Amino acid sequence: MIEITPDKIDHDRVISCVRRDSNGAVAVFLGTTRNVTEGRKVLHLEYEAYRPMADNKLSEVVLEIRQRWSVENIAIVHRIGKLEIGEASLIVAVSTPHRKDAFLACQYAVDRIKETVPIWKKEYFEDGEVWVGSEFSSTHS
Amino acid sequence: MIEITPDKIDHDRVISCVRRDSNGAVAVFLGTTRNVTEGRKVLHLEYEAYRPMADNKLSEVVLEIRQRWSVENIAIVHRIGKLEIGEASLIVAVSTPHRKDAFLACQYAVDRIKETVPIWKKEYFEDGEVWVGSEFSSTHS
Amino acid sequence: MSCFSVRLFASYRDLVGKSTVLMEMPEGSSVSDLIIKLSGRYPLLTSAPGKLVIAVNYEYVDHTYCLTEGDEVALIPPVSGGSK
Amino acid sequence: MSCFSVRLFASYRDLVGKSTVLMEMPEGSSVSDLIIKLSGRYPLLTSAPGKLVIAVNYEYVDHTYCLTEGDEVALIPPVSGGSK
Repeated sequence: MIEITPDKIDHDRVISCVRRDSNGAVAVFLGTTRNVTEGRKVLHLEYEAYRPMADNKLSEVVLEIRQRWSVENIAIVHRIGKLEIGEASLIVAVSTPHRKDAFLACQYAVDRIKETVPIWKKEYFEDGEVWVGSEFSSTHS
Repeated sequence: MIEITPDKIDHDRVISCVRRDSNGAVAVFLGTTRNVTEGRKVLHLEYEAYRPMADNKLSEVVLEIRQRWSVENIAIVHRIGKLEIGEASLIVAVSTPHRKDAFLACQYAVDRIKETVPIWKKEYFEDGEVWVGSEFSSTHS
Repeated sequence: MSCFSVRLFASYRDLVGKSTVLMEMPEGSSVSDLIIKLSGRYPLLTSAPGKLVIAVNYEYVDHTYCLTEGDEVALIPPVSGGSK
Repeated sequence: MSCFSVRLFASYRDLVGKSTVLMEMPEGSSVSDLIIKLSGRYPLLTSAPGKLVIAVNYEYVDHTYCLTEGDEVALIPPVSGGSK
């Protein structure tokens, strides 16, 4: 399961999707939007993806995980569009027979997603907005 | 949140319990019951806890996590009693501002729980049952 | 003599057939002394007595621990709460 | 001359004010050549042209990559999809 979607992330659905009766461990990562960045209050956020490149890069991460850890059951959902504070922007769930692989694969997947998948986040403040990772910012006049 | 309970684990409730608007990362581990052990088909399982010692040991794990990673938001729920295949016996959820700490703390908590908390698991097979970790097993005559 | 209730769980309880046994021990006995007496009474239980894990009053203790009347002693079978 | 559509996202799009720009380049031009031409037209965008990350047809490429007519070129701003 790989999805880039404007819909709210339903973690129950994602966890159910990877769980198997033959697997004893499920590691899950939820990335949620924070209300403060460097001391500034964030009002809401916006995520933008370059599709279909982002979909391709997510598939590559899944493929890499499967090859490195023989992990069959991995799900990634990345949300795009406008998000309120505290909502999940990303979920990665991995299920494996034993827990060490689940943790390693889940953490590695999250790292790779943040490095390689063309999805950008804009934080909206009371007095302006900033694309995160960019050296540029715009301020309401 | 620390619980030892015969009730089904509601992971939504546990994740909500640790999530904070100031934290960007939630790492979750779910331990679920497996349908096969060393090639033998498991029908169902039973977990038994030595209470209140098990509660005390869970509290110690939480305290240790808080001291090592300055993690405030951690929840542990361990289920006891009879479990069907595929049900969650354990959930650990940790939320932190940044994801590295969440993964480390979650994994460490799971390891410590399995080492120190007096909770035992019995697997029921078609032809007998075994307390896991014990060298003894009993067989139906 | 002092009286101790020894709690048994999981595989140990199934082996002995009860969840608590009462043991009378001389004052000043150690956990090690208790284990020796238990192995006499329940040989199956203590097939590896050196490795028995003991808790007293809900804390793990080592075998040199000196018992006091009223202590709750528990034999803790190998803990294995889930997948590895 | 060959024609390329260059896609801009996030901060780059906001800086330039549009999401696609069309660039005409001589045959056999490299990504590096394209970046030099882009920096002439949009100096703000390419304040650090050596570091620009480029994708061609949905794959990351390095600056020596040789462009072919019809390639979809994209400038990829720093990716930062969530908490560190």
